[in-house]
Amino acid sequence: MRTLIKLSPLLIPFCVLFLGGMVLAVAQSLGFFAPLEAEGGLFAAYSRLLEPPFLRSFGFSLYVALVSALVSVGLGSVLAYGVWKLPASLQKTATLYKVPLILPHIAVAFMILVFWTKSGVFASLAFHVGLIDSAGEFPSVLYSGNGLGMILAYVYKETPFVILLALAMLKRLDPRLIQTAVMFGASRPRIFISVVLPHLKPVLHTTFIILFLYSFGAFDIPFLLGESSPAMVSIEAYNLYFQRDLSNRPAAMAMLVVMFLFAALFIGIYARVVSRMEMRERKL
Amino acid sequence: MDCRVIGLSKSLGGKPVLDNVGFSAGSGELVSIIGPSGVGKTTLLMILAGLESADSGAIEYDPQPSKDQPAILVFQDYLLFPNLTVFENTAFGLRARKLPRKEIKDRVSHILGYFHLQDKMRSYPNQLSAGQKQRVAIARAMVVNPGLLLLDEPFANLDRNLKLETAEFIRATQQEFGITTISVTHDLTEAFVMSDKIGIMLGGKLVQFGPAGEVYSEPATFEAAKFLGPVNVITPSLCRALNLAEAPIPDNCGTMYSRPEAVRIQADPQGVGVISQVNFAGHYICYTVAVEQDTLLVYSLHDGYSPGDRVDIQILKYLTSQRDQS
Amino acid sequence: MKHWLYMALLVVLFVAPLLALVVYALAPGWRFPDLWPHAWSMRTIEQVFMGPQTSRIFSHLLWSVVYSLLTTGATLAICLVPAQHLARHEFSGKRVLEALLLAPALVPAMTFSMGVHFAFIKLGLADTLPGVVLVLTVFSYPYMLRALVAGYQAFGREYELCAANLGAGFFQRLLSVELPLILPSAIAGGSVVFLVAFSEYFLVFLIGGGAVPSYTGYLFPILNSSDRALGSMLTLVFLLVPLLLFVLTDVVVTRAYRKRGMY
Amino acid sequence: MRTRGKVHILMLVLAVCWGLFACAGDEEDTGGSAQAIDPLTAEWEDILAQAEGSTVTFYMYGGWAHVNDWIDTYVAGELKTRYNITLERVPMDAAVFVNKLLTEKAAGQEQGSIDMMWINGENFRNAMEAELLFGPYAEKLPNFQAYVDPDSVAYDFGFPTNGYESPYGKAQFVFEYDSDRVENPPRSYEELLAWVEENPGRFTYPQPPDFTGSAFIRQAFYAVSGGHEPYMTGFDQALFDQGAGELWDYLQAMRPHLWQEGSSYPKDSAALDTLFARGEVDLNMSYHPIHAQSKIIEGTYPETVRTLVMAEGSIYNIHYTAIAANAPNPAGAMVVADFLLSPEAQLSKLDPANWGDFPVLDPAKLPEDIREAFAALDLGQATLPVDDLVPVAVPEVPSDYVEALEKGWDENVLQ
Repeated sequence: MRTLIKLSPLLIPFCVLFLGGMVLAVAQSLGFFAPLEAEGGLFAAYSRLLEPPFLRSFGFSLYVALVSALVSVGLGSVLAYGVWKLPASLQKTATLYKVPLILPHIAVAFMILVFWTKSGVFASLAFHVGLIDSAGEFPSVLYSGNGLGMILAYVYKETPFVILLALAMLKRLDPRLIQTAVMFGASRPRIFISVVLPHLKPVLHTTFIILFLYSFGAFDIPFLLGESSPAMVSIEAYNLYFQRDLSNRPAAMAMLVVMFLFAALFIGIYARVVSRMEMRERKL
Repeated sequence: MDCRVIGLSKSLGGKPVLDNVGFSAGSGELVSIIGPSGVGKTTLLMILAGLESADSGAIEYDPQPSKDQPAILVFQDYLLFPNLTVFENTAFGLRARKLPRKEIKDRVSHILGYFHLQDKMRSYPNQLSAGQKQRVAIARAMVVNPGLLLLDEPFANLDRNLKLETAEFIRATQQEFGITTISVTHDLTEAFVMSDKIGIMLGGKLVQFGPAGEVYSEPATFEAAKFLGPVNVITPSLCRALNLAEAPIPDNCGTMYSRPEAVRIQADPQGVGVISQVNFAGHYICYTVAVEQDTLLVYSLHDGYSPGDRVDIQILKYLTSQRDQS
Repeated sequence: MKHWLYMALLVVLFVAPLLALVVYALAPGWRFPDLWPHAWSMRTIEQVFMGPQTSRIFSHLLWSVVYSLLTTGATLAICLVPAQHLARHEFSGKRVLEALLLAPALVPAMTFSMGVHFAFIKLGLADTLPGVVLVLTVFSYPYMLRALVAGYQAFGREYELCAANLGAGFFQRLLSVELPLILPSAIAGGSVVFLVAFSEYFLVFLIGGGAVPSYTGYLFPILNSSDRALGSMLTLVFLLVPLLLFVLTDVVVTRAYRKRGMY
Repeated sequence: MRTRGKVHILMLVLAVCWGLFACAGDEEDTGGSAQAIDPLTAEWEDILAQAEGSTVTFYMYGGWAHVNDWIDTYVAGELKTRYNITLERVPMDAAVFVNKLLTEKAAGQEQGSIDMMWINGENFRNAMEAELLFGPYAEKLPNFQAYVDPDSVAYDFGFPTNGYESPYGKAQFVFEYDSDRVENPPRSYEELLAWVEENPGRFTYPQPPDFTGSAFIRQAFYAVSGGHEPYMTGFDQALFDQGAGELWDYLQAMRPHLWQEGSSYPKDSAALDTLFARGEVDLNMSYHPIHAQSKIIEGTYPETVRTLVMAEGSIYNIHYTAIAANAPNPAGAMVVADFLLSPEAQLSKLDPANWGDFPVLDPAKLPEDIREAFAALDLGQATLPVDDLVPVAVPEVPSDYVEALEKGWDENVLQ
């Protein structure tokens, strides 16, 4: 009871706004509160989601989120280890890596446009190096149907986030462990894999979940860098909700609900798999 | 202030941490409760300070603590507020009492002067040494004129050579201010140096309570004796080997033993003991002596023996205690 | 030497892209295949700082700052007591509850916000500042909660007890002990919350409906248009606010705490 | 006891926060007094008095920086000095704000946040059918009465306007090319297909339902299915299926040779403008004949950019503003709509340096001096002369066709 009272400042907005919002979203996906009479039963909107275009969107969102989260976590942990190894005098300057953290997502998307379009900064560079003779020869990094533009934007925005969290964890790594490994003649990649990574593992798991789910459900970057087909689920839902006529509202909300359910399921499964893996390691 | 603790018991999370603890501290006395870490000593202090309540039992104060004569607890690690200067830390309790500005300033300056901290008034806790922090913590407690001073592990974070100095400092301060003081610690030497009375707490129970010298020389139980220092148990076989026929025969449930410093050895080629190990321990030498199947630990000032030497053994003092029932 | 090379790598990866924006902002005609612009122009500076849009740009910026600060304050207000409780007390179901309470930052924000939009319209909260602040608060409080729980765990319950033992009442305990101790954590959490709120586009667009001006809302169509020079310049202006704010907290608060060894 | 006290304090803090929020929220409502008179029956003087000192929110597409500038500076400035009205421009796509009105209506909100909007035919019809609009008000506007030929603005995408929207500008669809890079641009849809095949990756169009992209496929629809006349009488499914089939064939034939091999399309006309300005595509399109000239003046396009129209015809339309039924300040919105119809505003709008949007006023009704001022305005060398534009002008298709075409494009071309 005391716990409930103490937590109430948080529980009340959480229940009213967050859970309430969820309930309303589900209700709208089932056809309640819709501006037009819903047709075809409660789950009509969901049955629409079984059609190939949505499934492709869903798969595409998964792929973009997975690749960008994996690359960010990998790159971020390596870079964090590098920063950690810097002498104290350079540590302060190294905080420059935080720059993308304060950029909004839409600005990051814009920067990707500036650099990677066929007439962007990298294309100019390639032209001067002699790799290409005209803008058209520059490979289609953006809008080529493989989500590369969005992945680049997420990686640029999210890698510093990984560095930030991994560095905080590395502060608790005893440098003598590294020295011991060096003494026993371990190579640099070996040290990273068998000393640094295991130490970072818990924080990398958390970061991966956060980044994966963010990229999976976010709107800002795909809205600027997204591709026509398949589109990210969030954009599909937005277009259905705002750009098409009203009969599509339940379907749009159903997409969002599916997105949420997937996220919740993912957290649950991921946490369980990780804890099981750790158990096995402990047994070994 | 007099303080009588009667039959105090407390459980935390189903585990008893205090089990029927009772003792008393007379006005102006310094009492130390000693015992290994994690036996509920801190809980005892929290209850005495009124910050936690006991499950059963009572504490009688005379006079009752009040805002003018509170029971003040000096926490382990001193717990100086890191965001406040030494001056503000010391003034904290006075501000809580809403004293006039001028009076606060005078009293804080005076007490900091007494503790030789006046040049640190504007410093923050992280700029002080451990000893200085300790003094600030005690000054912060003393300035509110406590009736009862409670010290939680006052020597825990100090260097070895600072511990004894601090014990003497606490003793002197307590005498000067005449404040009843209860301290809990696991630093034995320091506790004996400064205390009027000592209580030994083992497994949530106060197994012995009495004047400092008495507690050391006449432990109430064998476990208490072992906690206070190494002991040589005098087994029947050892009695026979040493030819101690006239030695007092222990009761059926008692144990006879002796402290290492109460055993004397003397070179004797016919002696029953054989030196098996020699350890240099600074201001004394620690010998391990084998007597048939038993071994004895001996502290000696004489450093002439080597392993293999035969020695004659003389036990100067025996102690006899009940084994703890549990 | 090796270290300097590494520093150079960090700069190239994370800072150089920003420099490209600076070049773009000052050279609207920079285009393929020039590696370096031929001509420089003050056009975007005039447009942003002295042009007809200047007052609009800065009023949008101000609105963004206002709702972001309100959001930061609101998250602090709702998290302070619960964080203390979560840090110091054990109760059954705590782990599940903690996980649930962090959910709004993890699961897609679109779902709950589009659901809540409907209710907000009914309640008259849509298109208002309170509505925007509420939605941003629910979206971003987990960052504050995490920071505060960690903060409370770091210094334990003893300080409060110690202050109580010395005779301090509720307000003295709160103002001279607890708040100063938790402030570094609150600043850490608050910085994240501010950044999240300040750079959010979709939630503000949805709930604010354009009636609550926001800098991201102003920026978005321009980033999407063909005027990359203006987009670059406005992005740089955007960066100024968090930078300024962080420098300010660094100078005023962090320094004070560093002196006390608390940060 | 202690904890109880703390909770109370917190409640208090929360209550104070709420209070602050509520106050801040109240300041938002500027048109709260609009109920005082009914603008639909009131005298114009009363409407002016009512609008005096109020704020009008104007929701419109925000991707054209020069249009934004014109609204924010010229229009907002004039409204301030003439009527003491504060104009708040809110950038938002038409489909989005019409949807917003619908959601508000479904939730029963009586006073929204939108006063006025720049609406297009398709969304106008949706809004009319859902009864989201305020009116009829157009014929109450003094400038409408004085200068507009009512017959010319009776229909918007085949849907009768009935005074629920007031005209604002006139536009015609043109293509843009850089005469330095493209010597022989295609001048008909037939040539366009051949040109695209010869120049792979150098052409694309914005993804419908973007306004410009949607207009492009409508024009192609006319061109490949024998002109606009058959469609003018209203929606006919059989007619549509026949014409649309040819359109999908045409667009499918074009698709592999488009920018990104047709796997992706620019999100909107602003995105296409960017591609064109940066030389990634060689042809651009715009619903504004003077758009190219504006871009040249802005410095985004080279001086050598020219415009052209396709031989099969070029869609023209009239764009309108409308007032939301739940507008907090309909009187103010009427004053703004009236001002947009004033000869001064229309002249300023025509200037390529400002916007370059054609006037909707009837030249016959204009005073001599104003007519001359219009004629004297230099529209720039990138703009086609009116004599080239008028002969190919064709009207917009009824909006039922628009929706069917956009949906069909999704299913037949995009997927």
